[in-house]
Amino acid sequence: MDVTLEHYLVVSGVLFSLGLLGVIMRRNLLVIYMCLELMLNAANLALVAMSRYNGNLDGQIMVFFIITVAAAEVAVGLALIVALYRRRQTAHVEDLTSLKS
Amino acid sequence: MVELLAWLVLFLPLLSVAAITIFTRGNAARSGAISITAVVFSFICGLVLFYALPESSMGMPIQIPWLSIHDQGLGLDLHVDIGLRLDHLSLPMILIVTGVGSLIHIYSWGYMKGDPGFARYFACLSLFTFSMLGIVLADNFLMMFIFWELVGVSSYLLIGFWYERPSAADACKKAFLTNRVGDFGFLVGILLTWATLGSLNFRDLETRLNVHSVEFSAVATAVGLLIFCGAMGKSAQFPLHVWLPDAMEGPTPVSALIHAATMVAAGVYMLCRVFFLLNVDGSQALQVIAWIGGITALMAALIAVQQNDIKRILAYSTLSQLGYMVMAVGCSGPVPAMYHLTTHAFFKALLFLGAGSVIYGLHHEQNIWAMGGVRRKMPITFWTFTFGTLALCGVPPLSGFYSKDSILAQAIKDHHYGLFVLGVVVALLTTFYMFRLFYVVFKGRPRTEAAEHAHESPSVMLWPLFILAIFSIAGGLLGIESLYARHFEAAVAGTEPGFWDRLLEPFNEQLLAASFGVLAVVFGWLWARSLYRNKAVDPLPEKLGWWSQLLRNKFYIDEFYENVLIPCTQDALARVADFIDRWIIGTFAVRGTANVTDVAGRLLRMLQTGSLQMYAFLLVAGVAGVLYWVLGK
Amino acid sequence: MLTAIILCPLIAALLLCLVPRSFVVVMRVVAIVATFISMVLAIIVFWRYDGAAMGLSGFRFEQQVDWVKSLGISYHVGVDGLNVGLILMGAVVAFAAACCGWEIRERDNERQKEFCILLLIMSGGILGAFASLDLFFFYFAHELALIPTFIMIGVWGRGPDKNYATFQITLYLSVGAFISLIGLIALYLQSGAKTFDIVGLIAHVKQHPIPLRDQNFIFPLLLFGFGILISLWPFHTWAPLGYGSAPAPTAMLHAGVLKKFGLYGLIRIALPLLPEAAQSWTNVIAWLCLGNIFYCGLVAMRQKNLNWLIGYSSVAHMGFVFLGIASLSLIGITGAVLVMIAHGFLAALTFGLSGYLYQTTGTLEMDRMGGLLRKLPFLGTALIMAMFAGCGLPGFANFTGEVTVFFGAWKQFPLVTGIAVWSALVIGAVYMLRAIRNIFHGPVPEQLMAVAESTWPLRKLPYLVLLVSLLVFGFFPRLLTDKITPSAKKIIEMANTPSATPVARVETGQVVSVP
Amino acid sequence: MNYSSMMLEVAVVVLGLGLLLADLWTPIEKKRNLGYGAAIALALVLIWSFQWKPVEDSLQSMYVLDGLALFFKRLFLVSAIVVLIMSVEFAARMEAGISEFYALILFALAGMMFSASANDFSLLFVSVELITVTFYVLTSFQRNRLASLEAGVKYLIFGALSSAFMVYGIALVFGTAGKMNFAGIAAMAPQLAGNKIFLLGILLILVGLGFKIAAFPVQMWAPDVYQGSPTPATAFLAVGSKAAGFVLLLRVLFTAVPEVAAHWTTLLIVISIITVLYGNLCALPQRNLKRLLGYSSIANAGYLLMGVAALNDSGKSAILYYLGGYVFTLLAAFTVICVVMREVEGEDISALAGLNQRSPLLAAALSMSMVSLAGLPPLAGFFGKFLLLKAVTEQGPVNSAYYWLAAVLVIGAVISLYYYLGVVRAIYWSKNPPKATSICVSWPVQIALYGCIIGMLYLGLFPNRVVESANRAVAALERPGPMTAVAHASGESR
Repeated sequence: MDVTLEHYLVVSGVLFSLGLLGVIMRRNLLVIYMCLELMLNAANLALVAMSRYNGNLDGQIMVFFIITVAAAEVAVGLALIVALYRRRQTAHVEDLTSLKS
Repeated sequence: MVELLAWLVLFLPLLSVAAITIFTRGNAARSGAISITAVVFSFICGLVLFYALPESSMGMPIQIPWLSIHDQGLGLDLHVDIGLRLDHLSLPMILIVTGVGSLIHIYSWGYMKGDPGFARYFACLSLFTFSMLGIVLADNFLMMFIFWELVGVSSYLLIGFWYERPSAADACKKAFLTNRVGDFGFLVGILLTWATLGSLNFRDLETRLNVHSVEFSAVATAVGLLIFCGAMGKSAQFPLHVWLPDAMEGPTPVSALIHAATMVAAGVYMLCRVFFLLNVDGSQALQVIAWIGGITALMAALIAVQQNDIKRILAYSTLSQLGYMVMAVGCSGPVPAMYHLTTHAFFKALLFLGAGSVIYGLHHEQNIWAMGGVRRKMPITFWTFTFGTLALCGVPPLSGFYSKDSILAQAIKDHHYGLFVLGVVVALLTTFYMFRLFYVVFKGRPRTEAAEHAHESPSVMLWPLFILAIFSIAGGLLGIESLYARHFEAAVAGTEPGFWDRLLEPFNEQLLAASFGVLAVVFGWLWARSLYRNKAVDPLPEKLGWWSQLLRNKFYIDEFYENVLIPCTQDALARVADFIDRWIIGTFAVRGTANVTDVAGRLLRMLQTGSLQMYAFLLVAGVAGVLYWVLGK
Repeated sequence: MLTAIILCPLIAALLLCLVPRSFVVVMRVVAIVATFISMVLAIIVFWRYDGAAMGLSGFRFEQQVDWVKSLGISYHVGVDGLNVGLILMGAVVAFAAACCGWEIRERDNERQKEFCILLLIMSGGILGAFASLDLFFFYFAHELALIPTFIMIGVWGRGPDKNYATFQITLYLSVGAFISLIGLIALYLQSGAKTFDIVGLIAHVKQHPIPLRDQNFIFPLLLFGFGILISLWPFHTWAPLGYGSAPAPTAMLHAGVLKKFGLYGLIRIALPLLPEAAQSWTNVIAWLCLGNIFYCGLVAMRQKNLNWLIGYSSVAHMGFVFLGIASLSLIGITGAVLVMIAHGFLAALTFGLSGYLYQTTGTLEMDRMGGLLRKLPFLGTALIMAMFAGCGLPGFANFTGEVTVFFGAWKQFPLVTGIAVWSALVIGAVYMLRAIRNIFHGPVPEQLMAVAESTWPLRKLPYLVLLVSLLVFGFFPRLLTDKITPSAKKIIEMANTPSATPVARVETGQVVSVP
Repeated sequence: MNYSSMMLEVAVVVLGLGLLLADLWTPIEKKRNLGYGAAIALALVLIWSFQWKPVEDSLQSMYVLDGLALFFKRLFLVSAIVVLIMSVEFAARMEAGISEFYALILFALAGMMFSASANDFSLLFVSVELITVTFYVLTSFQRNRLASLEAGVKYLIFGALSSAFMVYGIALVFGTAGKMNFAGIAAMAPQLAGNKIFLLGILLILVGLGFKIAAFPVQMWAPDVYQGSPTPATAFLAVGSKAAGFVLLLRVLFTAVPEVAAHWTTLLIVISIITVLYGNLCALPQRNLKRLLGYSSIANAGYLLMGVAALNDSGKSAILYYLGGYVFTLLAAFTVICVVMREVEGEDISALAGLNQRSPLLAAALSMSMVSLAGLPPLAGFFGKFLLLKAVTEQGPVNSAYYWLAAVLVIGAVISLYYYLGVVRAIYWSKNPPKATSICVSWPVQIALYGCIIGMLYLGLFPNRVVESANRAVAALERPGPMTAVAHASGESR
């Protein structure tokens, strides 16, 4: 069986949706954050596949950008979540509701 | 020169108002002097005009344009002058206003002595004179309306002169408002006339009426009745008569001047002034006018029979006489109307001033049953009052006889036989209630302390009585009627009638009317004499029963207005409007909108729970919605 | 000249910003002097109006400076017969209001500074709005004057409903202002003239009339936008409430002058630029105006508080102007402008006097007063005169205006005019006389035995100025009408032009049936 | 690519790095003054930016320096200067690392300046991420305050989520168009207009940008984050980040996919209507000042979107002008909040009571900014709203939905009057002002406030030059050879 562009795209779409679902459903900040990374990687997969399909490298350059940015984001994000955990001793989102209405 | 004099006649009183308000408010004597001087000079100017004005310059325009807009779109011209019209109608009227006015000004000097509002009183009196002269001299409708209103307000100020008395305060309000109701009709009538004929000037209207007679005849009845509304208010005709008796709350000289001699005559004067508009083919207005006048005359005379306040009796008598005049106009007789207006001004002013003198002498006692025997205490007042009474009753050869007779004759001439009978009945009633007054007040013996110690008034008050008495006696023999006739009936040929001719004219001309008039007087007098001679209480209520009650309460018309008509119409509307405004617009619409907005805000804010996942969910839902909307189709 | 009239109060306001707040007297004097200079200049403009050179566009004392070129906005002022009287009226009322600012002094000495500054800004804005010949500045200046109104009512207002009144008047008037702004912008856009200049717009529209569809869209925007500002029924509830709560000078300036902005806008802008729409709306306006004249008159009859009564009566008076506008006749429009000017003086006078009365007696509830004419002779006389002016007594300018409106409107709307006459003569008299009866006539109640008038002659000055103005224009209406009529004629000619020429129709691509 | 045209950004980045270096040698107590140094340096950069002219030849490159870019760069520089001054004022409330705070502001600034020039989806992504990631740190900088941490986390999750949407959108667009460059996509767009994958990609990108400007449906985070973040960060978020979002939105919609934008009229109109109403209605009962401004920022995003929805040049130039006024207005407001709330914990409006006695300058600045936000003359906000209203009404004859848009603008403005004037009321006529201790305002803050006030007044009273330059800047967006028009316009200046 040939692996065509569609397959890649479906996989990436599924990954994206899974990530999105995770963001909405999961209660733990870290898991939510991992789901977000999953969404980014879904995009990466799509980009790489498209890049190959289109025959130009722009997409792959973009992937490098994304990976770099994601790394930075993870660094900052994790630090933030850790700081929050230190203060609250919890990483559950439902505890984060002091700012409202 | 003529123009200057005419302007002086009009504006001297206004100058005195200005002078008093600006400079001499605090100084009673000076204010009074200014006012009296102004009106006397005005009288003198009027006299000069009356005698010196050549026939050729009668009715020439003396005008200052006041407002002038030419509207091509409407094809109408709104042109209003402050213009004076000097003719045989206005000149005698000026003399009445300023002449009687002068006397009353002088009388007031004595009557109002010591009142804290002396300066204000004279300012208002001058304002009134100015406004009244304005009506008389006006050469167009709008100017007449302007002064009409000013007369209303000066009357308001004078009736409410003792404004701290609730009754006076209410009376002046009532007077003004009732007048305003009439003015409403008047103004609408003016608008209608203007829109139909395209002018406001009386002379122009007269000429245009000949050209546009067809257009006008379509609206003639409406115009006539609307304009008559104005007269109805000012001349206190039924059903707008209710203010006049209440207006007696003002000082008595005011009652004499305004509510007897001049202002209330303004309505009649106005009807005569615009008689050409009423007397057109196809107009039913005159019929209505005649009957309203007749009804007023009868009703007022009936009410007067059972009144006990000296001024109120005179007030109802005024109403009744005004009814006469209006009836005369309605019987196409402006000349008799004006004639009666003139003589009535003399004897009614005389009667009021006499009554004022009595009131003054009895320390402001007005109930006739608390008087009695005043004749001996106040002889001069008594004699002048007597002549006034005789004149009013129409005893030949006093002035009242001639004028009243000319009205009765006119009714016959115009084939208003019903009105003629009515007029005779009224004449009988007039004699009856006047002699009732006469016997109760002057004859018999004093019934109270005040009457016991009554004293004659000072001479400044008596001189006006003398002069007015002379005119009341001789008014019928001065040729007043032919004077007015010159205005209405173009060029009366023939020579001036001699003295004897005049004396006997009524019997020569319309024997029926004259003899019925005289008979009415005789029977009225006998009736009154038999009932009231030397009586201490009124015998009539027993005889009449509930009729007396009805008459005493003026047919309950005031009560009907106050408790039924006004609350059910305008006040009810006001209540509804207020309700709508307060609750439907103010609360429901305005506050409601505000509250809905506020609640929407509070509801929306509930979305902001602070929960991250809630937000994320809403985000995804929103995005999904947008995607579906844009791409799903 | 006009610029000087407008800038005088504004510069004074700037100056006052620099004065330390303890110099209370300086503030007052600066405010009074600045408005006085404005007034004198306005009188000079009014006096020299006929002699002044007329610009190409038919305006005098014209001045124009570009502001935002790309949008065609410029600072353009000038007077013709329509606004010369209004500017005079505005300047006189501003002066009177500044004089009445004393009222505030006794209540709140601390914030005298802010009050004076706001009052001056308001005066400048008002005069600017009436002098302006540029749509944008016209609106801008009006808004500039409106904001101080809100603040003044909010800070120095009185009565229990103060807060609600502030917010209602603010929101209500802002809605009106914004709606009319949309209308003005739409006018600018649809005319295709690429200019906000009124003169330019008119010249352009004469050649290329605005398509009927757009007219029918813009006119209601202007009518109701301005209508809210003028308290057109049923958008009037803010007026009595706001005026009932406003401090006297604010109520004087707003009810007297600022409110006329919308009317002026209708006459100056809506009628000539949107003639066909105006013609088709006249019936609606005529019937709506009864809402003001008749309905609000009736409501006024039921009021117990003097300020509310005056507020409703001032709403009612606006109806006469609407009636004049609805008539689309020269006489009617002239009358409308006359009423605007007259009512400006009158509203200022009555609100000024009621403020004075409130200050003296501490109440405006009419049930609790009585017989005050004896105690307060000047105030009483002035207020009674004002009330008579309010119910259309000849001799005061209001009568002339109202009667002219009646003459103008009678032919088109006899029934409406008839009801209006009834309201003016009878209903107006009922509530005005009732007020006089309750306040000044009858016996004096116990608690008011001690009241007395200020003997300081300056206290009387503002009222005298206003009374004299009313009387002068009442006695000599031609001072105004001779100026108004030629200018109104131009407006009427444009408003009554038969539908646009077919050429223009083709250009705009609109197919319209001629009404 | 011509790197010399990037010198402004380079200067800002170098400045940031230099600041971090300088921090090493600065004694702790003086560290906060580094902010002044940075502000002065930025002021120099700002002055320098006026020497720059729009560059022509960069249309195909990922980085353009047209009039629009310059306009926004200056806007960002101005706001960064004021934010820096604000941060110095705020320094005492941070635990440590104030220099890093400054440096992060500078880096965020660099990101915004890049975004102003982005002409390519990769640069768009990178600059947006530069802004977002630095803001993660900025919003949560007060690590001792739970609110700040919570704001940081919320911003983090939402930022990452919207980044993911955006990236995925970019992937789809790239996949269908085969290009990253805006001009390139514009060339392809006509045949892609019906391609749903492409449209989906564009929509997802717009979602990502919508997050930056806090527009419906990605507006929920704004009030929470505004409330919790340190005030200077909030200010920068409200001004800089939003403006960056708008410049990118303008470029994507009008340079990359103008045809698509023209099809989405109704979508844009509906979104701006909902955004305006949501922001204004939610703000009505709000008592927390910063949260109020958060809602107000949503509402303002809605107004600005109206300019986008108008799809005409006057709409775009209205956006530019409005943002110009908005920058001064909001900076003034946040500076005042920053100074006033120094003493009070919590930002309740009642804390403003009697402010006019404590500091007339602060009171005047805050009320003027509220008045300007409410859109009343003579301040900048009025003319901005006027231009927007004009732009929207202009389209009325084309599509009557625009009249509804105009109506909503009016309704929103009226509703907003209520709460903005509520703030003014609290300042001037509170029932019982608590204490009358005067507030000491340092002179740099005074300068900043006067600057903002002058800015508001200048824009309100003499809008001519800004309107002209906005018109010229907008002219660069759509034309095939946009640079020529700008190059001819001599003397590009603010």
